[in-house]
Amino acid sequence: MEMHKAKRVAIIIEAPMERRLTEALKAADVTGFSILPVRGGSGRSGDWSSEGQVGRAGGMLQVICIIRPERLDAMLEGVFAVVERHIGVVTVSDCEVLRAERF
Amino acid sequence: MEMHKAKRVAIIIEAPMERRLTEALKAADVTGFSILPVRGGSGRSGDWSSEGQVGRAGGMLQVICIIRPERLDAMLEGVFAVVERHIGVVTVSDCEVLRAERF
Amino acid sequence: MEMHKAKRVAIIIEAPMERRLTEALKAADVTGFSILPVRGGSGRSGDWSSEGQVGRAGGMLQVICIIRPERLDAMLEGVFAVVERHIGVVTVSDCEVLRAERF
Amino acid sequence: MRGFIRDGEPLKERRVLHSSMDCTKRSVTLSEILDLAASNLVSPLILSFVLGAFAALVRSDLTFPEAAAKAMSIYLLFAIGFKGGVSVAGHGVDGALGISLVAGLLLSALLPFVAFGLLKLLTRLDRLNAAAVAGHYGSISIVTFVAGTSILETQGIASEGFMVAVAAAMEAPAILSALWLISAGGKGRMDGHLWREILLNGSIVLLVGAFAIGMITGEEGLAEISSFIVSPFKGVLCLFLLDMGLVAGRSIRDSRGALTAGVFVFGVVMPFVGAAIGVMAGLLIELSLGGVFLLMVLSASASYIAVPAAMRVAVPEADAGIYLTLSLGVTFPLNLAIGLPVYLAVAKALVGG
Amino acid sequence: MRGFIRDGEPLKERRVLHSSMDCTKRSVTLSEILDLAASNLVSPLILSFVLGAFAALVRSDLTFPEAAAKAMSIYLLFAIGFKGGVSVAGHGVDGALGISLVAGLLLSALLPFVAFGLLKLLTRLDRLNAAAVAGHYGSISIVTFVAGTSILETQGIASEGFMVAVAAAMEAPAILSALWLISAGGKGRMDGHLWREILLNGSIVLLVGAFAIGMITGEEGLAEISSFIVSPFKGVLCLFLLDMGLVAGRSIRDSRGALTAGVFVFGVVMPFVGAAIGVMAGLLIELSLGGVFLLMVLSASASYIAVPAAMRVAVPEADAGIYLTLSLGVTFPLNLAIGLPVYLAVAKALVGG
Amino acid sequence: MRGFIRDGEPLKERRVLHSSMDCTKRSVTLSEILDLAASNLVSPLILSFVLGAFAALVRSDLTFPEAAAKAMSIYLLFAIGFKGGVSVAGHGVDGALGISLVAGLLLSALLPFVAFGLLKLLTRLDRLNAAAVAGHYGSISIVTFVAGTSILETQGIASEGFMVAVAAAMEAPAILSALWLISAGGKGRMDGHLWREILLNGSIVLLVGAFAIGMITGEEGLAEISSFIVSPFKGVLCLFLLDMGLVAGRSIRDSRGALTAGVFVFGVVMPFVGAAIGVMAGLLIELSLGGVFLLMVLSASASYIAVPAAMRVAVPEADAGIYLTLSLGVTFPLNLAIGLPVYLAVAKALVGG
Ligand SMILES: Nc1ncnc2c1ncn2[C@@H]1O[C@H](COP(=O)(O)O)[C@@H](O)[C@H]1O
Ligand SMILES: Nc1ncnc2c1ncn2[C@@H]1O[C@H](COP(=O)(O)O)[C@@H](O)[C@H]1O
Ligand SMILES: Nc1ncnc2c1ncn2[C@@H]1O[C@H](COP(=O)(O)O)[C@@H](O)[C@H]1O
Ligand code: NA
Ligand code: NA
Ligand code: NA
Repeated sequence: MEMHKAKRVAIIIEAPMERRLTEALKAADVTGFSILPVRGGSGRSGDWSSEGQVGRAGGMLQVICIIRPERLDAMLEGVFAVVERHIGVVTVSDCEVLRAERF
Repeated sequence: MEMHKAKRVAIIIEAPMERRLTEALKAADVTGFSILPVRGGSGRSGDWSSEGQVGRAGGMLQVICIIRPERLDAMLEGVFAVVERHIGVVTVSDCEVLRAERF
Repeated sequence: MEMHKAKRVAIIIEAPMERRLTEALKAADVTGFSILPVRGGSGRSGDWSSEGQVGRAGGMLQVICIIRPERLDAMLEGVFAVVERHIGVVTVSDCEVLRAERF
Repeated sequence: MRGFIRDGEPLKERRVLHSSMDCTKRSVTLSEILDLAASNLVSPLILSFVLGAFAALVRSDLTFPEAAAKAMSIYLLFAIGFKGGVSVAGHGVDGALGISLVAGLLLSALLPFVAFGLLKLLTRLDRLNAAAVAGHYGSISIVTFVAGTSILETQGIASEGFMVAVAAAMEAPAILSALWLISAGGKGRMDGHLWREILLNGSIVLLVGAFAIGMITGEEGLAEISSFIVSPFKGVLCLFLLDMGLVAGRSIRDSRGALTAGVFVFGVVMPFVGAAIGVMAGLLIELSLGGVFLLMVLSASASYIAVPAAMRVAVPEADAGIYLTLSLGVTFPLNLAIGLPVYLAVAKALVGG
Repeated sequence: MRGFIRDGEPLKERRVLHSSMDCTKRSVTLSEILDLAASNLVSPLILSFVLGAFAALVRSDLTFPEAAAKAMSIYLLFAIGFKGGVSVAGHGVDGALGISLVAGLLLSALLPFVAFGLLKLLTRLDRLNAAAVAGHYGSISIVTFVAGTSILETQGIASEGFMVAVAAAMEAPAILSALWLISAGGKGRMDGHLWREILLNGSIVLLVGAFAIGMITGEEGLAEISSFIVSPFKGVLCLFLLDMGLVAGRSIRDSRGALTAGVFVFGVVMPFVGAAIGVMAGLLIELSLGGVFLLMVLSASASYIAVPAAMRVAVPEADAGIYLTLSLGVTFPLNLAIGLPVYLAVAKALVGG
Repeated sequence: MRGFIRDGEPLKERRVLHSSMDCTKRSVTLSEILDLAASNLVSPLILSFVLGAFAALVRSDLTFPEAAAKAMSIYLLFAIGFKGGVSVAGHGVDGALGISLVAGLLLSALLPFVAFGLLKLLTRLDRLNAAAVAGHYGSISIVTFVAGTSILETQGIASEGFMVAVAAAMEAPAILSALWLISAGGKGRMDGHLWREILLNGSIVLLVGAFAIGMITGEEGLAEISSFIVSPFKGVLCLFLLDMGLVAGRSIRDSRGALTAGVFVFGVVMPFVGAAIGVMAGLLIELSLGGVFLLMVLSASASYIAVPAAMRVAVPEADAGIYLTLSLGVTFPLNLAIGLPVYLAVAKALVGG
């Protein structure tokens, strides 16, 4: 199975920022991403849980983005502009990807 | 804490393909996997969101599989047969795992 | 974009153990973690799915924790005490993190 | 649907079939249709759909949780199936059920060929995409069907309770036709898995199962749970249509590219073609006015749950943007707002209800 | 349940206790039981369960969203607790409540020992697994209880409203007995955490809380919300049982290995043993016919929510496949379909209702 | 709300305005308020909230799925909006609607300044946090509003149906005021995005949309779906308040640090200040007794959905722990339990209902 080097960027961000982040990703020419629900968590700003919540203010979600290594920097700049003042975590790790022609 | 080298395979795939994929994994003697919901995303085939959806056609999910490095190839072949013609992303990354005797 | 080395710990654990795990994490001075829903899976103890379930006994969830490398061991010890007798998977992988000052 | 009607007047005698389908008994005036359409347009049902579509188009963050949408859909399928079964229990099963099921199966299997021809005429879709779209139009949209029964109920028109079973029967055959249309142009697409998935898909099982429960437990069973499945039914349908509006609006909004003029025209024309074939079938098998109308509705409507899922599995190369947008964003609202009153007017004219 | 009965006839006078439990008043004929069982079997409730189980066994993709299942469960607990409280408010709390709670606590604590003995007799389960299973059978299944009240309601039989509180009281003690059975064979399993989790688990808090609200607000409170918690109740229960059927069917389907013949036999026999002990307790504390029946139901039923969760935490080595499949896949449907009518017939015979 | 009242007595004639607001007509005795408060406290609604809060504080694992909470919220918004629209359809739209909307917009825009002043007086919050909190108190809590209409309904007091539209109008302006208060101390916080998000947020669109549907379809539309949106309404509200209790209790439990004494006192005092300003506005624009009361309720209540979301986006540096706990954990229960009866008593005294 031929694999290709890629970067996996995982962004945990407040739910109200979702649209801003996805637009920033698109503006940075990111070709694809997936959004995963997050059910709760804990951090310096305390504990939270999505259970029973009506509003989105208290919630967070995780955006996963597999990207070619050479495009990482452009992407991170776009992301950073959005998360800069906000709580949340941005991580990057190495991975290999099947069918890199699709990226 | 003693850790053991392992591979973490993450497959984002269309929801209607779920059963085919899990059966392929079992056929490839994969001992364990977990399925995570995906709430939305964007790719070459456009944007999607699971919100308000009744059918599963539009949705995707993520299958996570921690596997011994030596079994990776067999697994990827099984997976590839399923995802080949379908949209989705397959990534592999290195990780270490506690209690490798359980794999 | 300046990045800092970190560890990404992912723990898949039974839902009824959630509170015990999060308290162990806090006791180990872990500053932050996120909890993701898991929708189903398969392992040595069989298949499971959260669909239609009322109780939490059958379900699992995934706790993600980004942590400074030097604090990993302390954390894993706390985690191990909780998961020791229980089913579940604990993996650790390398990653880089933006804004490490927040950890 | 029979079960809806409080005073329980018996079904009109099976009409003598007018094979010439002359409209002498009663001519449909345009103004009648417009009246019906207008009153239809201001019902809470349609307006809820419009509200949802509006919210999606202006990019409001209004959304239904996926779980709530699925729960409503389960409720509607269970209720409509159950009520159909009760209605059949009350009237007994005669040969009409069998004939109607066969008619439904045939319609579902044959309509994709009509649709495919029309697509070749109107659009430049390749064989694969045209066949995938065509499959959707042979199958049915259960919410459109429910909205149709709701109109019948409002107007106090009876219909055969077993039409629910016909609806279930029409879900799957179209998929086979679509796959046949595709593989006639290449490799086979069908495996055992897919067969089972299609025939045992959730909505068929629930609809047929609830129908059976309704038939077994009859009016007595209905009395036990009618304050759950009858009284709040229309209100739940409103919220469900609100959600459908959101999803349809989103699909229109996000896939501008996918919908060429030709494809759009197909989405507008095909429902009427389907309804026309449906009305002929309904008259041929001598359904009541309500039954003819519902068969038109089923023929006119396009699937947006079962068929898309099957197509993703069997024909992943086909563009989901096309068939989902067409079925959910064009044909569904068209049927809801304009199709239903038109079909009813036509059915009235031809059946003489 | 009292609150259900429209005409509000007063509870039958406390019967003189027949400690010999002779059946002279009225003998239970087998045909009566069969009749009751047959009419029970064709109720929408049972048939919904059957539909769900069928769908799971044929691997249909019909599923309820987890959120919908949980929401229905919250609704049922709230409604049943509230109605119980209202019923108690109407009749006043006398010593019977206290005695019944004590009886419930004792039954829950002692039944695991009976179950454990029976398991040792019938199966080859090790101490750990046998104790874990036994814990489930001391505790209760609230849906079985709800189905029981629903049968009483249909038959117009009154029961003590506080039986809901007895149900809540019976949830937890069995867990302690199970842990005691285990640690008698080794290390202690109980920590402060677990205590709190067991006593404050969601269903106990909701059931007891709603019971208290019902008691405080009484008939007046019920009048305000009865079109939510009374009228649609049975319909929601249908859908919930449909979901239970899906989950039970899946558990049966996926864990063929876990269920040996002996274990299966235990799952069939134990409910009747529990019911027998329950009926004795009910007669001893002089409950009404309905009350005796419900105490039988509680004793016969097995937990599938609270106890499994506690066991996962305290006894992770025990095989969840065994106790979940047994409780949900064997005992629950058995009680629903056959147990309930049998228990009612027996209760009628012994109480002379 | 008008639509609630079965016998349909016409709205009291517009009262002559007593600008001196003397209470000669009828004096509010403390005992009356206490009576009302006491009877309010034992309603199923309040007790459900208390149960939820209790469960959260004792760390029970009772929780509502997020999807269920959102579904109930959609139901309540749709129902309350629809009924308001129907009520307006019945009475015609006169100038009063326009004036009331303007009053609502002004109240929402100005109350944050009052709140800000009070915060500076009572607390040591910095400008940013004080402004963020202030924004919440200009906006509204729709559940508090719904609980208010529910009290009116119980007491058979009419109110203007368009108060629902006023509620919608009051959601957003407060956000602008809060942002102005912040940027007056620094950089601008508003972008085009945020504008759209605020004005088109889900609850405004749903409330206004349902209101419009109710207005268009009128009593006829209501009749079609009243067994869904009217009969079970209060019961759903009970469960929703149970969930609110859980969330509020959790927020109190988890953020002990965030709530200083001064901040807490603000959360207790501000609702009454808001209500006082609201009652003046209501009298000034000559609303009916019910209308004045509801305007007080809107002014007194604090947002916990729309404003927090906007603040997270625009003022991420502000501490969500403060404003969420204050709004949801302090002011909401205070209004529910004590505020509503007090406001009604005051409104009665001043309006002379
Ligand atoms: N180290 C971490 N690992 C994983 N998730 C985190 C981490 N830190 C913060 N989070 C998530 O981000 C949220 C906000 O973090 P904070 O800004 O520290 O309060 C938390 O509630 C978690 O859901
Ligand atoms: N690079 C990527 N990173 C993460 N998820 C992706 C990526 N590309 C595609 N996806 C996911 O896969 C779906 C289908 O992708 P595509 O085939 O490109 O339309 C998207 O909607 C995303 O949910
Ligand atoms: N290798 C694995 N990769 C991912 N998830 C796993 C793996 N093994 C187990 N799991 C998850 O943990 C659950 C319990 O595993 P087990 O103890 O093997 O039955 C499974 O149902 C999966 O959800
Ligand atoms: Na069709
Ligand atoms: Na029991
Ligand atoms: Na306010």
